[in-house]
Amino acid sequence: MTEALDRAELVVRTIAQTAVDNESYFCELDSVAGDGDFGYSLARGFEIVLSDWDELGHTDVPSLLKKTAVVLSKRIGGTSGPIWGTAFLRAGGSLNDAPEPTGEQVVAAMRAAIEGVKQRGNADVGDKTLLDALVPAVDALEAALAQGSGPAIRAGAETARAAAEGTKGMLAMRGRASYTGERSRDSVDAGAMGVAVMWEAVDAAWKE
Amino acid sequence: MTEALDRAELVVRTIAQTAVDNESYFCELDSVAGDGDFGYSLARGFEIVLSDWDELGHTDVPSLLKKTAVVLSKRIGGTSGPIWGTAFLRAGGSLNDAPEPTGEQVVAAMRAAIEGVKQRGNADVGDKTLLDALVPAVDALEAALAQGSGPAIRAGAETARAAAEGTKGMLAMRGRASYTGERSRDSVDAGAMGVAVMWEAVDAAWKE
Amino acid sequence: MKKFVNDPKQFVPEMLKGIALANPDTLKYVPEYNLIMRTDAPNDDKVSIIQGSGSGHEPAHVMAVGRGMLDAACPGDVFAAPPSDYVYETTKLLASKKGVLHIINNYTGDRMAFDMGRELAEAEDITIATILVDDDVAVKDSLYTVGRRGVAGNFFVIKAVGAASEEGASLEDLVALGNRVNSVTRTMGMALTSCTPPAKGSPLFELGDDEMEMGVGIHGEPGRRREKLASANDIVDELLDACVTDLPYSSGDEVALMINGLGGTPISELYILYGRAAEQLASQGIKVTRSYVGEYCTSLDMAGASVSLVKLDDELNRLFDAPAEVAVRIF
Amino acid sequence: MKKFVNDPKQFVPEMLKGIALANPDTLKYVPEYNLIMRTDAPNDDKVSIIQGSGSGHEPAHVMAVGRGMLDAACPGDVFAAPPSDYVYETTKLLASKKGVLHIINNYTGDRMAFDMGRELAEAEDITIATILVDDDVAVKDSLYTVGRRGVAGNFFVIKAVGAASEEGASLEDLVALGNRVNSVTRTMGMALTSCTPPAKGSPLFELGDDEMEMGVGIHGEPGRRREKLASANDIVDELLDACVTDLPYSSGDEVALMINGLGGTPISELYILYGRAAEQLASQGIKVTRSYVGEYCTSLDMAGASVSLVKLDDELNRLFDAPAEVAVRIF
Ligand SMILES: Nc1ncnc2c1ncn2[C@@H]1O[C@H](COP(=O)(O)OP(=O)(O)O)[C@@H](O)[C@H]1O
Ligand SMILES: Nc1ncnc2c1ncn2[C@@H]1O[C@H](COP(=O)(O)OP(=O)(O)O)[C@@H](O)[C@H]1O
Ligand SMILES: [Mg+2]
Ligand SMILES: [Mg+2]
Ligand SMILES: [Mg+2]
Ligand SMILES: [Mg+2]
Repeated sequence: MTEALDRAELVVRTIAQTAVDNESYFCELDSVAGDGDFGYSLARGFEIVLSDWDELGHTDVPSLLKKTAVVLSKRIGGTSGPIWGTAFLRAGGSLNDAPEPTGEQVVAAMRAAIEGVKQRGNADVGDKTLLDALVPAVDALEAALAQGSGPAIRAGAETARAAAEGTKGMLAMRGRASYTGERSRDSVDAGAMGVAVMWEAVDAAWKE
Repeated sequence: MTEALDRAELVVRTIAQTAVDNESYFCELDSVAGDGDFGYSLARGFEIVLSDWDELGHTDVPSLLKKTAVVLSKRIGGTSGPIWGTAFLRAGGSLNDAPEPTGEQVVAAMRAAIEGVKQRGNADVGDKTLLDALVPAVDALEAALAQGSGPAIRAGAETARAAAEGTKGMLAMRGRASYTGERSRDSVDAGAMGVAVMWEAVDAAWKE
Repeated sequence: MKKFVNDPKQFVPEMLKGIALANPDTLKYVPEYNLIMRTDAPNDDKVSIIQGSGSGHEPAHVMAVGRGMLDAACPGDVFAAPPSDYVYETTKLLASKKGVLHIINNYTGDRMAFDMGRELAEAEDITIATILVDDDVAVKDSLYTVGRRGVAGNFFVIKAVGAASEEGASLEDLVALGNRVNSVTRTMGMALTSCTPPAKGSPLFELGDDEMEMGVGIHGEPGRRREKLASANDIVDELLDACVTDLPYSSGDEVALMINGLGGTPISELYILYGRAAEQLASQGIKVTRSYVGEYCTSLDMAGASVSLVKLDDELNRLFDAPAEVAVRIF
Repeated sequence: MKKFVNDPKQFVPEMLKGIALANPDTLKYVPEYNLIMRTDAPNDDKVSIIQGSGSGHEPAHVMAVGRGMLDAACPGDVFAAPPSDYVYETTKLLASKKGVLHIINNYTGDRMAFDMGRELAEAEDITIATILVDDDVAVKDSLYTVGRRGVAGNFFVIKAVGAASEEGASLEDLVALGNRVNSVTRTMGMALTSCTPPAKGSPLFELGDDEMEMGVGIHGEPGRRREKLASANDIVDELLDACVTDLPYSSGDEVALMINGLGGTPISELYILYGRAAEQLASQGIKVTRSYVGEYCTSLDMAGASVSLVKLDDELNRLFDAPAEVAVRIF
């Protein structure tokens, strides 16, 4: 097994385990202005990623990401299925020619994921979605790449957390929360906080 | 107006006013093992007794009681309509030939009412119904008649209260409370307590 | 109290007005006697069928008025039998040469109101017969009560005699038929929550978050036993078993199965109960050939359900198949 | 949580199994894709009509499958759009030479799932068209949202295109018809209580005893405004007014009026709302010629209601009159 695949597996597994472990917390976040199922939906998809782990084509990084995408879009309903499925699919596709990606290529893969999410959901930064944590976190990761993978991931995690908390006060323009109008300002976005928690878990699990 | 009619009016009005004033208390009593509508049902009938007071045929005691009976059985639903309507009707009928009743005749009228209730509801003393307050109270009234109307009514009121409280612990054999089986023992019977409260009100209003 | 209500005292009249407004061609509301009747009743070629009882059980019984079902319903206030006077007036309005049939759920108040109303109406030469429905197996020891209660199974009695009355059956035949349906029908119910009568404004009884009441009637009165909340499967197994063993129903029988919601339980949950009940019956060789899942006889907003079984035969199948036009419109 | 539930994760599959068991001749449950379909579908002489969306809205949409209505429904989990894969598989199973029609309530998750499912199915040469339902006037400022939501009015779209599809209408004509029904339909809803998703086990939001939410959707999400609890009349006046002034409906119009219960509200209360709404419309010269009172599109056990209006014409009257055989059995 290559070191790249090893690390990709660590990241995917950590994300999946975090989704399963935080099922009720993520549901609570989605209850304030949404319909309370964000954690449930994610957990139903990612628990299959864990249980079917051995069948996820661990030949190289792109195929691992794409197989994960298929599980997610097959098994997650709601808004999150298409969004998260698209993100993993685009990231995997972007690495087709880079099975041993450099830091720059990882950043490019994450930008591809972001573009996919924007298209799929017709959303952008500022609409109060997970993009509001993911986009600044990837920027921070990129800016810190020169310091090595560990510090770069830590920078992403810290930015994601701050950005997720900053969604409180924003007006939701997409998803169910948008129907509550001004009242949506009172809470953080569930998806954004989900991204922050996952990123922190990856940071904690990472070994340079 | 005769003194007898005067006093009958006082009794009927006091009973009616007590039913209206205790609507929610009587409902609460009926909620424990019954369906919570005893106070509501009584109040809907007796409030018409009060509002239509002038039309109740105040020519003599029997016609006052019988007209009251008609209002009650026309307007009260549930078990209480037939029970209370029958009681007033039989009491009135028993006084047909005694428009100026003696104490003995009043007792006879109340016994006629009791017989009517027993027939109508196929119930008897010991079944945990209003009979368990009414029957001993009439006995006490009769026993104290020699002391004059005031003390006799007071004796009836005191007995009714004690008997009503004594229904706690009894097993309900009639009415909705009977369906709860052994659990019916935990509460006093709503109808019995209603009789006691009314009797006390009459006692308080009575002037010898 | 979380209810759509204006004046609690007008709860029933306003509801009846709404029902009549929604069905102007077929139903008439008579405010004086708080009744709903078919616009084309009475009909001297058909026995008139009347059901009364407290309100709060909707669609029973005011929404069961229509061709092939009831000719009129005279509800009382919430959970209170109608005053006997209303029974009398309803019977007079519906008087038919073929007679009038009173269908009564076996509760003290209802029986007394109908007894008195019948007496008054018979004095005016109206021919009246009575069917008492008492399908509730929760009432075990009928020595200590007025006997079993009439609950959701009552719909099967109405449906059968309603259909037969449209075919011109005599009053006598209808009584025999109704009693026969009642004799092969069993029901048992339970509550997950209490209910809130509009006039009371608060729940009739308190039930802990992890408790349930087994063997409730339909008037919000508590049941026979309070128990720890159980799974859907365990609950329906107990309700079903109480019905099956009571008649008893046995292998080879064809039955109608009704899962009746008590007012606050969504239909999704009722189908979960249905699925389990159907499988359990199949495993005992009892064949469900007719199913009824929904709200038939409720207790206001109570969360809970009852299970009813009816043993079928050719005549009952024919009558249950006959058209019924009632005020519960679907697409 | 006071619910009939075994394993919350099995809530939807167990419900679907129950529905199919209760309607063995007409409905089939396909567990692999969580779908309910007509046993006689697909039919190459008829466009196949599919509706998906989250569960928890029953009878929408799984109990609206049947002749004259939907050919299949592919529900997701409670309040979650189906995974796109299920949309794809359902579309393949229902593929007809005349094409497949997707009816989507306008929610982000549903749109994305159907977009992806449609792409996958079109790659296999299935002809597909889409109708978006967005009847909810509570969503005022569609600039800041994905647009109006699709709620209870969706039943009228299904009923009309379902009836027309039985007559052999083309896919193109059905799309035009469905869009036309949607364009003359308006709905506004409100909640007296929150609802409790089985997997969450507690209410989605807290609402004080004297509060209500105006302008809720059907997923238990809060509405636009929280207000002091009002009388039945005041509530229905506001809901109705929001609908009437939006299209607007005006004097001389003939309309269908639907009072839809959200799951925990008894039908007695819905008729109180109906009576008031019918009178208010009459006073404005708007004529109610069709009425629908009951549960059509719910939010689990939420107490609350929505009001829908549809402007009628001869074609719609004919289509709404056509028979519909759905899994909501009454007597
Ligand atoms: N149009 C969109 N584009 C991208 N992300 C979105 C969009 N709409 C919602 N989201 C994200 O999805 C999260 C909610 O996910 P989920 O609960 O699965 O959706 P729902 O229940 O609304 O279908 C939100 O907190 C937000 O971060
Ligand atoms: N068969 C009966 N005979 C006499 N009194 C009865 C009988 N059944 C019930 N009662 C009395 O009526 C009271 C309940 O009255 P009410 O609430 O109006 O009746 P329900 O709601 O059961 O129809 C009981 O507390 C009891 O005192
Ligand atoms: Mg959500
Ligand atoms: Mg009572
Ligand atoms: Mg009562
Ligand atoms: Mg959702």
